[in-house]
Amino acid sequence: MSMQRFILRRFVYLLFTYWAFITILFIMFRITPGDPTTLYVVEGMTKAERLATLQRYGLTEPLHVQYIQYIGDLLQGDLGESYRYNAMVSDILVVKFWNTIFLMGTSLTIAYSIGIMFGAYLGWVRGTVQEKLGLFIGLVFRSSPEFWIGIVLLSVFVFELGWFPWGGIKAIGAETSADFFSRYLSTSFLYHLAMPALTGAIYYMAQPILLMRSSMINVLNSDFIEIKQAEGLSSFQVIYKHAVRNSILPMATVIALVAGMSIGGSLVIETVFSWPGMGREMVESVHHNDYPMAMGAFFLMGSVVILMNFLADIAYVYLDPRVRYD
Amino acid sequence: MLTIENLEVHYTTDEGDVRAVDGVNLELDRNETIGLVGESGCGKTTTAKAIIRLLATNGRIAGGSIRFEGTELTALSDRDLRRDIRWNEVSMIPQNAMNGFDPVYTVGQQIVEVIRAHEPDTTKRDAMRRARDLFEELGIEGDRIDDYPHQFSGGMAQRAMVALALSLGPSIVLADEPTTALDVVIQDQILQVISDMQDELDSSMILITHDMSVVSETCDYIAVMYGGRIVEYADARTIIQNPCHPYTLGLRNSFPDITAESQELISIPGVPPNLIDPDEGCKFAPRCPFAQDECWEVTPTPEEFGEGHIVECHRAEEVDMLQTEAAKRETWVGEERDVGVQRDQRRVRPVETEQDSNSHE
Amino acid sequence: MSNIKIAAEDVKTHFAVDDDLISRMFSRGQREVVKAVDGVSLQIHEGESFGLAGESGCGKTTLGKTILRLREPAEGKIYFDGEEITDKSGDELYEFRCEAQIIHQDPYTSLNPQFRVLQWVREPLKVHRIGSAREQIAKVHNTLERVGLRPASAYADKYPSELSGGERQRVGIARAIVLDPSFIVSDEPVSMLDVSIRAGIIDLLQRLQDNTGMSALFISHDLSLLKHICDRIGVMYLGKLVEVGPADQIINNPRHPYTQALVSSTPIINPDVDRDPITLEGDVPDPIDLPPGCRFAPRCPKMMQECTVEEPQMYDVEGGSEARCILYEESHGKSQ
Amino acid sequence: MSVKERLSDARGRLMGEIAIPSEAQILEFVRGTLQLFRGERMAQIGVLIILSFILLGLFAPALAPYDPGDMNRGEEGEILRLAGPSADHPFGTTNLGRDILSQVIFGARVSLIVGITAALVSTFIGTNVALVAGYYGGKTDDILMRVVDIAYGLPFLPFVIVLVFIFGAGLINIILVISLLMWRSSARVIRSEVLSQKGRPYIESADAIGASDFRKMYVHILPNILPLTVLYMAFGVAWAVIYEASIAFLGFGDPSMYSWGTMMYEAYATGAIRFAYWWVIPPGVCIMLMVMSVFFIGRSLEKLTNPDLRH
Repeated sequence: MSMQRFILRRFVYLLFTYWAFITILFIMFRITPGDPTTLYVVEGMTKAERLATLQRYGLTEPLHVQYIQYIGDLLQGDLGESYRYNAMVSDILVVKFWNTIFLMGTSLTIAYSIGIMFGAYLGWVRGTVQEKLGLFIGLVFRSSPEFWIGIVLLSVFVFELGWFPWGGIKAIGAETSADFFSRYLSTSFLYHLAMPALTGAIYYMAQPILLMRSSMINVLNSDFIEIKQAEGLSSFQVIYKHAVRNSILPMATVIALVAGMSIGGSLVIETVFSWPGMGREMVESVHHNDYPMAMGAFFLMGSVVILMNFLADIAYVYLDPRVRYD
Repeated sequence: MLTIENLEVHYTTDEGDVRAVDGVNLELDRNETIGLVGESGCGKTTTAKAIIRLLATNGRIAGGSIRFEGTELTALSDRDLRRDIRWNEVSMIPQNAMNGFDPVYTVGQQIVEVIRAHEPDTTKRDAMRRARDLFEELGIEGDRIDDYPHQFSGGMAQRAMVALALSLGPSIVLADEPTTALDVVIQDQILQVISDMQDELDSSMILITHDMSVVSETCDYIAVMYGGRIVEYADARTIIQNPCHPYTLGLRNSFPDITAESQELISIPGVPPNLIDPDEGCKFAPRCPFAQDECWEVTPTPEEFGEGHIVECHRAEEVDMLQTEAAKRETWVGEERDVGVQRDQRRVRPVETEQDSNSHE
Repeated sequence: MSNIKIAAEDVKTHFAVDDDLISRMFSRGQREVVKAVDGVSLQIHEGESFGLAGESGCGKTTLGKTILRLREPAEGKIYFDGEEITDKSGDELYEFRCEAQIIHQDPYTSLNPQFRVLQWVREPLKVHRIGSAREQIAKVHNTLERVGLRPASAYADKYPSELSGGERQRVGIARAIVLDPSFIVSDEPVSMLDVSIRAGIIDLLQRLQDNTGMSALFISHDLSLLKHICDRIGVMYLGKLVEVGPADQIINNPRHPYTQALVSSTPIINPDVDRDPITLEGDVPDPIDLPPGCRFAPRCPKMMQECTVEEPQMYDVEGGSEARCILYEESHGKSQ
Repeated sequence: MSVKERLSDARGRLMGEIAIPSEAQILEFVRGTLQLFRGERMAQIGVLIILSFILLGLFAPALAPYDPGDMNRGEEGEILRLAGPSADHPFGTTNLGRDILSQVIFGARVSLIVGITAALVSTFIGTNVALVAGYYGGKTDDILMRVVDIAYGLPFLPFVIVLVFIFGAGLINIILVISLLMWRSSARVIRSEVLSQKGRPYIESADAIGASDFRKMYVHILPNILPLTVLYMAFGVAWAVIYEASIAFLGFGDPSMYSWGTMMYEAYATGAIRFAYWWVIPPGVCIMLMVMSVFFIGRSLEKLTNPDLRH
């Protein structure tokens, strides 16, 4: 089965999954207990006003008409209008989207680079005290939810030592520069990014440590490692040129999968550090019954997750020459 | 060239120390081939791997000496052993060549890697050319050095592995069941290729296998191993035609010979010995139909019978009686001798690598 | 001649290379198919032990499993005791399952690790609901003793992981014969056992066959082993039978060039007898796109021009054998 | 055969096939598991912690010094707002003067209920989906696996929050929502194990004696994937506890129940975490301890997945 055919197959699955995701989204927000108006219309409006608002947002047509209209909007990237901001959802979300991507991107990069190296080390020193200690640390990190890590870091580094700001993306009052890069490369941004990114890094570091360790142990038991040792290669060469290179293969898939899942997790970190990202926006809009914004944020997050899953399937094929998939 | 004197290798397991090799003596001279024959758990692979100290993490050389060209290998530091002996002087051919290569690098890259690891001043281009020549000599097209291991068939992968093993012109090649996983036609070709290259490079070989017919055709000397010791050692013809130890006789009886007109296969009852702190006495006693009290108490010492024919058995002198009796079926398969009798013996499988379930023991 | 126990008529078993939903949609026309068994006709007589030899990948195991209906044949017919069972299912196949059983190659994975020996050997009786619980247990103990696991009570409640390779294989045989079948397929029954234990299992299988009159199909790559156990041997190459005949005829006087190469490459233990092996060039060709004419032609030392024209038939040769090679076409009539 | 006979025959055949484990087998399984823990120090600690939490949860009303809801007053009758740890309030009080120790004790209940039920439900669904998809393969496998892909496509927490928001924050809803989304990971992993078991010769041997699909799935394959299922159930408990706490921390917890997540939400929302460390640390540490203990048990269960260690 050639590579192209496999990627084509995975692409068809992607479209199918994406279509199903959009439909679920549509159904979820449309068919809710009680009357939709109770969800997002400010209380204290008279019956007539409520009907007018319904009409304005086209919620009185039969469901399937709404559905086609909804799909049409999505294809043009129009996520509808937010009630709270009274502006296009997509305009507000674009900035927040990148805030989340930068936050999770940094924490995952830190988590995986340290995690893989530490996991590889644990796999190599199998059966020693260091391994037991490393495993213990890995398990502790894995069993504490993001907000607990966040709060601990907050109380230590912010309240006690005051090294870092409590939250937010920039110093209060500083104006956000228009162009994209200067916003994200300024020192104040990094200064604010430190704590939330560290929280994410600690939370997401546990998995690569444990996975890399078991993957290393598997590889080290295989025949070719014994041959490489018999060849008189230095243990450095055996570990890094052969053992780690083979153990990285399964990690590629996991990295992409977890990157998708971490988008969901950003909610909690952004809430603890009031980081203006998609996640926090979604929680706020749900609290304030602003359903288009909530749906828009949810749609963006879902798209990132599905895309990442697709990349996960493809990544493995490129890295492992023997896999002509299926 | 290589002398091994009462070598002992132990594996530590939670149930106690497995004495996988329990006092082995062996001599190997230049351009000579010795066959280590025996069944699973008899210590043949461990003995060979102990030479280049390639033991599992829980294995260690507990005693005895291994001298190669005068230098004592067990005393060498890891670094020296790795730099001067491994692959330089002693290389290895594994059973399953496909798994012997790293799947994510091409075969050529892996040969170049080992050449440059031992000869840092050889350029990549020269090393690749040497790999290409080796391939041609072994009957593989030169430009297949850029293929990945999984693109090779069973036979071709084994030829590539022979190329890798001979890439530094070693003095000794350890072949661990090199053809067991192959079909008979390809097996024949591979054995032919190995012996041709051996003569050309003037190197000697230790062939590890359970297949008596392969050994009788390729080896000059044969050492039959059981329970971690060499029970009989002689030149190939003597071991096949005039064996003396009951275990060797039993092995001959259970081995189907394609030329024999009508041959009745007779099996050896019982199960392989338990190597965890074994008590004194001959390890084959529980399965040996000629065992006497002496065999159960005193470990037999190897004695020489005729020129270079060493046997480790208390009743070795009664060789004629042993040979005539062993040929009869009832000696081995009497009613009470059936598998059931051995039930009480605590049976723990030794930890040795040759124990993995997919090898054709 | 005693009647025929089981017969295969031009049986073909194919494996689709990729048959999931999407690739079926995308593959225009004919899907890539591996012809594992490509037209095999074979008869096994009552009480006979028939050997099936050939290199790995020649389809001998697939053929063995197809005639037991463990693999679905794409074409051809299978007869058992004269009755066609090719597309039987449900209850009729239920009876056939009592009559025909299989012994697997790998003692380490052919027993369910979570079942104790008693449960494993008893299961066939439970599935076919034969006898009461007490009778079933008694039958199991009796069968364990018959396969040499004496005393049965010492083995009954052991897990497979507590037994040696040889003992496990005996448990597998016990399970196969507990329903007293009349036909057994053993797929490389001893290739994974120590040499000294092998003879014991072979001896057991022969004794079982003698005192129950079962017919048996032995599948193995080891010709010297088949020579000692089988009455007749069939040699397969790339999904087709190339030579069938009495065991000693096939070994001592092979006719088909491939059989000659196989026999001549088998190492001989006796140092006085030397052999000149016929070496075959190249590797076994890819079973998906087969060359026209005789499949062995590309590797055959006696290849002639006519060989690449069309597939040879099975021709009778002296000594009661048949060979699929046109060398024997003129002197002897076509057999089938 | 008349319909009646055929029915009773099918029923008989079915009944005959399900190997209902006798008491001896169950007893032996429990003994085997306990015996396995003998050597595992990590697992023993894990079991100890979990048992203490279960005791806390079961006897919460008796153990808790105060009713978690009422506002405690000091000597002069003023409400003890944000009082630090003291003799009669070992863990101090909240901004509304409620006793934190009692809230922590009651909090154990929520986490245990959510954790265990969600893990049971999600593993049950996951295992059966895996069995059917893995065993039958072909179209069924494709369809089921696409459903799993879709489940994987939904970002977990946002989806849970939206569902909780729509269907309300009751405990049952939270459990349902968590298990509805957690079965996807166990389904995918167990399915690959089912595929590897299905290829083993012992399944073909079951074929050869005419065993039915049902028997091959539930009598042969299931016991061999059971260790993996148990492992995923253990990890399921851990993940469910974390998810419940996260939902509660984001303010969507069940208002009527005292959950550790809600406690931390209140502490955070009121900005009290700046100085009231005693309000935040007990629930956080409890979550960590419970989840860690389950992971410890899970790690030693991993050894259980190797049948050779059974006896």
